[in-house]
Amino acid sequence: MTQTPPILHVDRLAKDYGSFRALDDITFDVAPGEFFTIVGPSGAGKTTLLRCLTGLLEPTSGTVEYQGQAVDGVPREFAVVLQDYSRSLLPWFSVEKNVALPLRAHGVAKAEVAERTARALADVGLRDAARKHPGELSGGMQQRAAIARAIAYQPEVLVMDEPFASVDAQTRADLEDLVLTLREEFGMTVVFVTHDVDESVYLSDRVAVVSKSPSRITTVVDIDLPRQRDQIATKELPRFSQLRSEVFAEIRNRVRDVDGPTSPEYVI
Amino acid sequence: MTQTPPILHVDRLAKDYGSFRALDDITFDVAPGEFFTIVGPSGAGKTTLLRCLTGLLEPTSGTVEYQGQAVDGVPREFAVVLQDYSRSLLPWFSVEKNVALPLRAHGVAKAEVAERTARALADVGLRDAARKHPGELSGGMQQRAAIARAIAYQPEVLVMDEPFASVDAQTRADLEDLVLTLREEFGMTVVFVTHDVDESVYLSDRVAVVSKSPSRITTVVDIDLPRQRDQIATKELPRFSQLRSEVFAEIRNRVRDVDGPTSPEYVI
Amino acid sequence: ACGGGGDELEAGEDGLTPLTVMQIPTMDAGPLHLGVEEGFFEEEGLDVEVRIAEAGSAIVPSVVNQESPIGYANAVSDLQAIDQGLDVKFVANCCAVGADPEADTSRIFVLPDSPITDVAGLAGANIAVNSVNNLGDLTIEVALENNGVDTSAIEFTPMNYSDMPAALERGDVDAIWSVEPHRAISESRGFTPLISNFVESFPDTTIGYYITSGAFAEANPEIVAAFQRAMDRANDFATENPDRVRETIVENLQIDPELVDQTNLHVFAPGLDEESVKVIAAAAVEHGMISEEPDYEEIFIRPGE
Amino acid sequence: MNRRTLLGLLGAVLALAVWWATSAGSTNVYYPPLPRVLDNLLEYWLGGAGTEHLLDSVRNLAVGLSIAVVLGIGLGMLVGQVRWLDRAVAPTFEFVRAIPATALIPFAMVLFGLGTSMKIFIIALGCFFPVLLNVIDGCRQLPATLLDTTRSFGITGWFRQLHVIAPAIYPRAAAGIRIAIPLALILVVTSEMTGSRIGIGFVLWTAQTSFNVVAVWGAILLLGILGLLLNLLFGAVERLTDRRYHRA
Amino acid sequence: MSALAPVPRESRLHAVALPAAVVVGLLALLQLLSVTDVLPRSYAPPPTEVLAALGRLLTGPALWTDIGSTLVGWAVSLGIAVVLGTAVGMLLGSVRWVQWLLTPVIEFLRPIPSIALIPLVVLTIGGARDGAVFLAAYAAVWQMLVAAIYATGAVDPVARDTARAYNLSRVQTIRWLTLPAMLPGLVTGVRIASATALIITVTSEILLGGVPGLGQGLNLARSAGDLTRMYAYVVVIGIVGLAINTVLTVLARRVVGWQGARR
Ligand SMILES: Nc1ncnc2c1ncn2[C@@H]1O[C@H](COP(=O)(O)OP(=O)(O)OP(=O)(O)O)[C@@H](O)[C@H]1O
Ligand SMILES: Nc1ncnc2c1ncn2[C@@H]1O[C@H](COP(=O)(O)OP(=O)(O)OP(=O)(O)O)[C@@H](O)[C@H]1O
Ligand SMILES: [Mg+2]
Ligand SMILES: [Mg+2]
Repeated sequence: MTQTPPILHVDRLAKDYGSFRALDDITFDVAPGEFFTIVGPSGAGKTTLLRCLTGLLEPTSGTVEYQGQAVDGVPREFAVVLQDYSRSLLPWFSVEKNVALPLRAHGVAKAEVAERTARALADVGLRDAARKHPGELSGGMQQRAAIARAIAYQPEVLVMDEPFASVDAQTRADLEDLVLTLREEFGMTVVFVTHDVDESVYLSDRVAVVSKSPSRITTVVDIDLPRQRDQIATKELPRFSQLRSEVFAEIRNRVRDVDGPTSPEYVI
Repeated sequence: MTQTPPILHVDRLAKDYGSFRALDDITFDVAPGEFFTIVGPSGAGKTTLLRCLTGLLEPTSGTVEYQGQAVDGVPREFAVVLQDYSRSLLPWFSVEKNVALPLRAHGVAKAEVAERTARALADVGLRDAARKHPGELSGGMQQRAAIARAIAYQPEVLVMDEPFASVDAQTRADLEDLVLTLREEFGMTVVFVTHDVDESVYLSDRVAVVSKSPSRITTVVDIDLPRQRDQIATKELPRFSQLRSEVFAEIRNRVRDVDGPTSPEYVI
Repeated sequence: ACGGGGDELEAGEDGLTPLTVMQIPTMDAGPLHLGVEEGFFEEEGLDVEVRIAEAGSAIVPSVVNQESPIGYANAVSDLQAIDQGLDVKFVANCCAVGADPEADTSRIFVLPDSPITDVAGLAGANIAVNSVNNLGDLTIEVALENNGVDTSAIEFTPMNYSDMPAALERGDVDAIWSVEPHRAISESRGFTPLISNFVESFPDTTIGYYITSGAFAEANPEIVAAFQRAMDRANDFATENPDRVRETIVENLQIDPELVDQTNLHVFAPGLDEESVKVIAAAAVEHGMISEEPDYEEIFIRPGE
Repeated sequence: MNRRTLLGLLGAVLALAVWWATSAGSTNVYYPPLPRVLDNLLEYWLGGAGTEHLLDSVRNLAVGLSIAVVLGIGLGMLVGQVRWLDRAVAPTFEFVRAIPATALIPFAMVLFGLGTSMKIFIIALGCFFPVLLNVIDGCRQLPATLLDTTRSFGITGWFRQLHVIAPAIYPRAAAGIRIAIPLALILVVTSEMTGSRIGIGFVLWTAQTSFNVVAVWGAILLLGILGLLLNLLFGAVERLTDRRYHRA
Repeated sequence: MSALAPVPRESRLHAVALPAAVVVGLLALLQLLSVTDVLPRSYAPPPTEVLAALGRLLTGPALWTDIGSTLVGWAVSLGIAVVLGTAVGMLLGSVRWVQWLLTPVIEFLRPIPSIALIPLVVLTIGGARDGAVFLAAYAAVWQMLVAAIYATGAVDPVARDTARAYNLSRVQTIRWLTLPAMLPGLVTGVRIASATALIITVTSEILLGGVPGLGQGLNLARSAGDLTRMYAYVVVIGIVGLAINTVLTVLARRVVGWQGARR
């Protein structure tokens, strides 16, 4: 797909929880600067995949390489937004401190920490909530705080697990564009999980569809839309609708394929 | 709006967190059997409103009445799906037990508990995960477990706070229809919070739009679509698009109104 | 400092050698306090600090490790320590028993309405003592045997002296062993005295001694000698001034003055009474409290040697 | 045998080896060679006159500890959830808690007389507080979302106590019991310090006052072993209840 | 939403009057039992007499030096126990093989009564304050240790993942994540260990030689056969414990304020 060596290389990854196989034989590459999205039904194994990818979880078999090096422990250049955002914030620190924490941990100068923290908080619309504690935030605000922490970190690789699930449509659109802008600015690679097919097409360079567990990548859809995206213009492109339907069909297909039409997951 | 006396009556409700005013002068009624949805920007006060409505939180001023009685403590006929679903499941019980718990607490006969639990779990597509513990579920599965618990309870009033935030599009559609079906079957009243405008229009009889905090109800949109909804047919109706735009415009309006065009919340 | 070598004590700036002496909080301590107050120790070049410990079991190790180079323990405790191989030597007399039962500092009491009305009744009784396998049961058994009572069925229950009257009144024990000032307290409660077990077991015998560790004595012979000389003066002074003994006890042990007035005092004799040690050791062997009599050549720091 | 047991055994063997080696040639009367202590343990406590003392102590311990655990969990759940009650009794509890058992014994003797009930009282009282405090704090720190959930489904009364509160405080109660177990042994010994002619404590104190150091070490060894056994026992119980609560 | 559970507002009256009423009630009961001789009056002196003796003590200087010296002993031994117990507890709680290796040894040492160690301690450490501090720290450290081990289990796994995701160093993880999460458990541990440290400090003052403090005062009263004064000392000890706990509670509320209201 890309000529340059991949920044991430996932090779025949499998993960068992006890006797339960969550991931089965996952192989893909991510190119530097790419926006790579994973979609799939609930409980498929997307979170598991991200956790293996980032070194948070040890795979049962297979390997993950970051810039040619086997991943073992989260590489320093990664920032991760976990799905369970509300528990990923430390309740005893203010929002501001939560965002500043990774920067302080890595010895970034005080002034720069303050500046990057303030900017990230403003970016996600939490400027006024900087002094609040996580327990005093709404669900969506907590989620945005977790996002602010990741973008303030200015990672090489940004890994996000359903990061916009709890925010309203307008904020979501704004945050989508924010991530795209930051990617341009810092040349970040983004690995993203979402349930929103529109979102996946709008944001990505490629969308991987995973099947129900034991999860495999069934298709990777190339999003051949112009790189410069716009919430209105891009979504009005006929190609957008085509790709959207393609991904959607793929998800439905995989579900039907694997479980047949009477899968309890989808018959109510 | 409705001739019958309201099942829920909210009168000049206000809520302060310390010196911070989250809700300001909220007044509305919900008719028996109605599907009432609240939408609004992240951090507006929707969760706060639901918590006051259900008696989980004491309002600073104003009253909530359920069937003419002041609400003080959650009425027994309510079931609530909290936004922070992952922490609302008891980690020491299996999914099954979590779902069965409220029923057992109210002395429902064993056989019936088993039957209702099994049905609710099947309804949300968790039949195979019944024996798992919450920590072994994916985010979306946890959310569905919390939903299953509420529907197995067969409440008079079902209160749900962004209940489908973490599930994929297909599951979401299925769960939407599930809630509509159950409402018909049991004559439930539903109070619902969502960020998805399409969802709010598709599901509701009325949609209330709340402004940023201090939160007020700015408009209540009557959804005059035929009562029988269908994921494809209903959404293809021109009236659906109209209503959708109306709600969306209302949300945008309120945001602009209150904060002006340079609100940090929406300028990136 | 586990008793291997002796640390030499150095005099302080005032020319006095600081010396810690451990005592238990009983009336036995009178002469020692008087010696400090009257300056007998100072005149011998010693700056004595008296420290209070609950029992001999804490004092002996502190003597052995020379934290408190000199300490008090009753003869039975001293002999038991020596019997177990601890490096303990007798230094000076503390207190002795006289020959007049009425003046004894120790007594066995029963309730006035007790079925036990005489010494013979104590056979098979349950008697409270402050600790078992020690001076109390030894003197009681010897005293009773001297009175022709079979002691084999007697049971001894250990408890604090201050808890004994309550235990007696509640009937938890049949008799209690009280030493001053608890003897006076028991008397004032109207309990019936049966026997003065010190006088009737070991009359005219020294029962309490100051001890030191052999290692300390070897390293500091002058200090031990100085202590002996001062202690002799203190014992003499105490014998001549019983009122001063009572005063110093009231002050240092915070005992009610009226109560102290009703107490009997020990006999305070100067010197180091070796014969008494032998008498008690023989009885202790007989009653199974030590395995054998010690080597008497080894256990005394004889004054003037 | 799993790794855990193996490592534990290794640790125990290492510790014993160190004890053995350092005491082997010891001429210090207060630190007798381990074989002599082991002899005392085997001959006196396990096979000889000490067994009677051992059994008496163990019985008191079992009764006292059980009372403490039951009362501690029960009252702790009550006080932890009823705020005014906590307000009312907390100072009194804190007052009593600070008083050493040695200083309480005279009062306990007046209340109960000499003998078993006094000893059990001392043991139960001392062990009661760690359990109580842990349970109270556990109740305080229940996650808010969890409480909201139970409230929103109207889960109340016994059911709530049994199925929600109890499992939630369970780890804290277990921590309290773990603290109480060795405390119980200590209090057994303390309670036999005075007014008793039977029990491990009685033997220990008598040995101590007559400088029978080998017997003192023998009693210490015995107490340590009892502590280990009780701990293993509780570990098994914990795993069992854990399975009940967290797996069932 | 992880909002804090609402703290019911309480009047000051509630906070003071209620416990006071309980105390007064208990005292009245004791007085009644003692005066009617249900509890033998001469061995369980009525509260009024004990309070009178307490009054006499309060006016003298001796009691205050005793309190001061006991508090010093308590503070030093608690400090040692808390630091040591927390450090080792965290190590054991986070490195499983160390825990497995040491558990039997620790469980063996824990039930050994520190008072049974007195002769050994006197011999090796000395009988004065050093020995008392050692004994009290010995007794308290185990409680801190157990509390710390259990508290390490209180760290939310998602938060732990976050720390790993951002590559926080071990020290940073401990400072920012582990310790704060452990705090509620540690605070309980401190409160339990504090009482133990006080109890053993007083007990050592009774049993060891030459350690001035409330224990020695109590012991002198007991040896003098003055039960009323002895109970006055018991009351002082209880009040000191209560005061310490109140201070700790206020501190704890500060430290774990984010947890919501606590005792
Ligand atoms: N710790 C665990 N122990 C056992 N099973 C687990 C564990 N975590 C996840 N699973 C199982 O693995 C499967 C995949 O879970 P995962 O969280 O990766 O799904 P997901 O694709 O992220 O779903 P969602 O979109 O709902 O978040 C699920 O069936 C889940 O039950
Ligand atoms: N416990 C609390 N203490 C202080 N402030 C709070 C507390 N809970 C919520 N708030 C504030 O109240 C406002 C409304 O919060 P609420 O959770 O009701 O919003 P929401 O509409 O549910 O948002 P979202 O869609 O993001 O969940 C927010 O600004 C939040 O910071
Ligand atoms: Mg997931
Ligand atoms: Mg909300």
